[in-house]
Amino acid sequence: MPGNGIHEKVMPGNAIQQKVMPGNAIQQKVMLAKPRLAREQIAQRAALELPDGAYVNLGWGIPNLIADYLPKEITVYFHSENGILGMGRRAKSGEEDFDQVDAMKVPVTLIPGASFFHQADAHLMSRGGHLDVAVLGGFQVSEKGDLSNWKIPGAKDSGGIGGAMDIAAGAKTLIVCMEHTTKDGAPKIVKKCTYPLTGLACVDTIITDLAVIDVKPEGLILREVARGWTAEEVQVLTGVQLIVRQQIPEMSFA
Amino acid sequence: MPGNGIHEKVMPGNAIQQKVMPGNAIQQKVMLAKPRLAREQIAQRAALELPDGAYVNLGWGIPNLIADYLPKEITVYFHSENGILGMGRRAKSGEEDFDQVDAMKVPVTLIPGASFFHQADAHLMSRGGHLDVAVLGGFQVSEKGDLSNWKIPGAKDSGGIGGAMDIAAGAKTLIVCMEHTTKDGAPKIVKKCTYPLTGLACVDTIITDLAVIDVKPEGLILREVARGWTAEEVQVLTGVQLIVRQQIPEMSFA
Amino acid sequence: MKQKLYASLDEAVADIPDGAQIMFGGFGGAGFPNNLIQALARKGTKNITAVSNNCGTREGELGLMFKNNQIKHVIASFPGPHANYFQERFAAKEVTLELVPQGILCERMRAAGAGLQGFYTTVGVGTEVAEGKEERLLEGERCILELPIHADYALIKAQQADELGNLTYRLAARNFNPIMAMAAKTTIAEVEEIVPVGTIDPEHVMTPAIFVHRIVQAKGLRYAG
Amino acid sequence: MKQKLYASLDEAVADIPDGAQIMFGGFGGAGFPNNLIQALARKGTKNITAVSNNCGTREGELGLMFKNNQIKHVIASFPGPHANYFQERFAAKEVTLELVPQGILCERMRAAGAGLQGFYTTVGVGTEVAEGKEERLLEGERCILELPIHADYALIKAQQADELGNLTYRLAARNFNPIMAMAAKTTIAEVEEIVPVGTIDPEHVMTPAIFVHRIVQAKGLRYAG
Repeated sequence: MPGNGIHEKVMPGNAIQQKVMPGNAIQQKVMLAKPRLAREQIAQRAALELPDGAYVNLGWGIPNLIADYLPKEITVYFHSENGILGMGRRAKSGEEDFDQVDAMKVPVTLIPGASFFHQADAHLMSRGGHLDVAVLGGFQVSEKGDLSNWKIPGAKDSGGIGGAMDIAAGAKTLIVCMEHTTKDGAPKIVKKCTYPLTGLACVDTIITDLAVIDVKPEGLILREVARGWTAEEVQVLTGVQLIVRQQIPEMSFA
Repeated sequence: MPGNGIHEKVMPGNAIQQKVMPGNAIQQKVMLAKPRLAREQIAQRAALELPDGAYVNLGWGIPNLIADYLPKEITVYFHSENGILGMGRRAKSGEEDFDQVDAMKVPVTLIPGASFFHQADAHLMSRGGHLDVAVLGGFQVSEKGDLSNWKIPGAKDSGGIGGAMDIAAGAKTLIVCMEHTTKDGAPKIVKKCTYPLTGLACVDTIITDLAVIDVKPEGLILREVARGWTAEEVQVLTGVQLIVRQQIPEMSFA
Repeated sequence: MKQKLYASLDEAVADIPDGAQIMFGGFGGAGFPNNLIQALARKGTKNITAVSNNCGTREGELGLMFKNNQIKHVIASFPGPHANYFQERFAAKEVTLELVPQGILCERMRAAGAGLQGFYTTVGVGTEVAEGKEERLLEGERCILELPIHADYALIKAQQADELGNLTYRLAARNFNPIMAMAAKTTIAEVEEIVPVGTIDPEHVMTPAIFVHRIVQAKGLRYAG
Repeated sequence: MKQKLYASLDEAVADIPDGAQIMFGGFGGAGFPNNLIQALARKGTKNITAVSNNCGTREGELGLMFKNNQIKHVIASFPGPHANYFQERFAAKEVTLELVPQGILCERMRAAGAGLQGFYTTVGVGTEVAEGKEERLLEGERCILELPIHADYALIKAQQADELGNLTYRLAARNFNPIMAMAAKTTIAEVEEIVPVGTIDPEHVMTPAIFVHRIVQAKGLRYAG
């Protein structure tokens, strides 16, 4: 909640260029040493955001782990931008069919009621608002919900966009799963993205190794924090002022 | 050929409004009484324009008769804008399936190698330049190859466009089959269409009950005339000066 | 999980409000959602904006909607030679019409389904269809700008559905149905047959379940012209 | 009648000239025309503008084309983590790249196939992709104008072909292939199997014969990454 003492700890706008903030350097160092959630736990938490019966696209990285953590009582239809709806688990050794791969080139199985279609129809589903939820990885998310997730500034290689921009433009709900800070400790939740953008005002929820945060018109709302972390500590590692409306519960995994 | 005496017989621009031309009223009367080709013969002549292996769309009216007159030695793949490629003959009594109809709602058969697809793909074929030949009916064709074929001016009903505009925009070769004049004797080949337009500069060849005429950048080139007719006589009933480059042969049917 | 299967035609259309924009599948007598149309007539929804290739065949297909004066505006390509109820209302100015080239009708609906905000085409340039539309040169050609056609509902007809909503269509009864299924907020499919999940070969699904929100089996009127 | 069936891969690509714009199907290792690519390597066509989702996987897929320096410009969405031959040439400025969002790559090719001259999309607005493109508001949204991508040739991979050119694809090996088949002037399909005309159910044809100009059976390289 504004006025709860968190204000002073907000990191200024461009956190990338000034990786260690003078004002709270000590406090930040402490934070960086504390244990955080594993990538698998981020995925596990994100799995809980998927409603029963939802059509869902999972991007590269952490999101791709989510399928392993779906609650047993729900059915979710996974979409792959190469033209599959209804992907099941990854194929086991010996049952792989390399004509049946996901967007990461991994052989997958199908669930009953799956379908194949060409790639234009696959992206039509993403862009046209037919996916209930998409989960992407992220390099940065801004306080307006802008997303950067496809290219590291200054990288020498070409980068690659893939289906992320179509998904960012069209999914009904977009969740970003990522680490809360870079390896150097710089916040990945920032005032304004400094990495090349994927889409504007597209992110609805951010799930990190420290917190669950919702992007709302009024700002970034802290919904949950990881076990052992306080809202104030999460704020120190966040480049934007978080709105704290209540006693913040611990991130749940079931 | 310019200067061959045909010039004087050219009907002025707007032939619709002045149905009987003062200058050649008598001559025109004679012409109008002469026997012309039947609709079936127009279709029969048009059938010869279809190359072996061509993908072809036939419109309403005279074009729809063409399939009955295909030379036996060639195979043509008929396209229907409701999503069929490879239509065969009309279904006989007793073999009709009303889920397998052409664009005129007539039950049809298929030839081996036919395919079904949705209507967006069907029109994609028309508009995207994939059809080798389309044959449409016409109310008017201008000397630039503009076509009017969907609405009669002043008609009280709504009119209807159907697939004609997509075809006019996209077919590699567009043939129009129509009577050479209206029932009142007014030319349907005109300087400028006065009926609502279907497409601009889209017609390649006009086949009528009197002649075969090619639309070229330099003008309308008379290619053949019906038995019993001369180039001069056809010119009298045409609203545009025809280019006559040679001794004009009789319209052939085989 | 949300159940897509509806027990009756009437339940499937029960929430369609007055003023809704509704797409109706079908072409040339094939693939019309005739049974849903009859349910919508029973329901009595008024002031509909209809999107349909034709405007009915006598009392059949959309004819019933015009006879009952349920439609105030129609976006169509080829009202048709036997659309007498439509033509009467049109002549009486009780219904307005936007006439669209057939392929452009498909593309405008597809654009809505595909999350595209408009496209340029040479189709209709210089004709009545171009009136009031932006024209420009692109790739050396005169083009006009066409905008998406969205809908609140699509009423479509399919052959088979599984309970998830995967659809197949029979022969040329496919026509507009898969396009409309993609373009509407809520797609309601009447089907000949409901089959167990897994029955339809994944390679042969014609409309994937993601586009289908309600399914109802209808053994009644297949052809209604 | 023009015969579509070619006796060899080499004959199927024999006329592809230097400077051609060529689409290459395939995604994630599946549905790549690997055998046609090898034929094109043997032929040695240079200065190709390639349109492809990725830029090869080591020597596999398009990798061979980059290794041989046959491509001068590529329009791609996701060059890929193992496109080392491409990345080397790209770093050396021997090849230029236009990076396109994957769905927009599909739509731009489809627009070419569909005879549309451009479309508006919200995808990429405010990003590098929008640089140099016209932006406007449509339906209340910021959109950019995207133009069609045409090609002289499409090299695609299918499962079955009949001798007329009707195609089916296997599982997710469909991907970009049907879209590219529609977009190119000349579409060349390498297929696993050639079946008699009439074998493929008309309802299950995935690419109708009208889009396919050359067919060649290739029993060689199915996966090449």
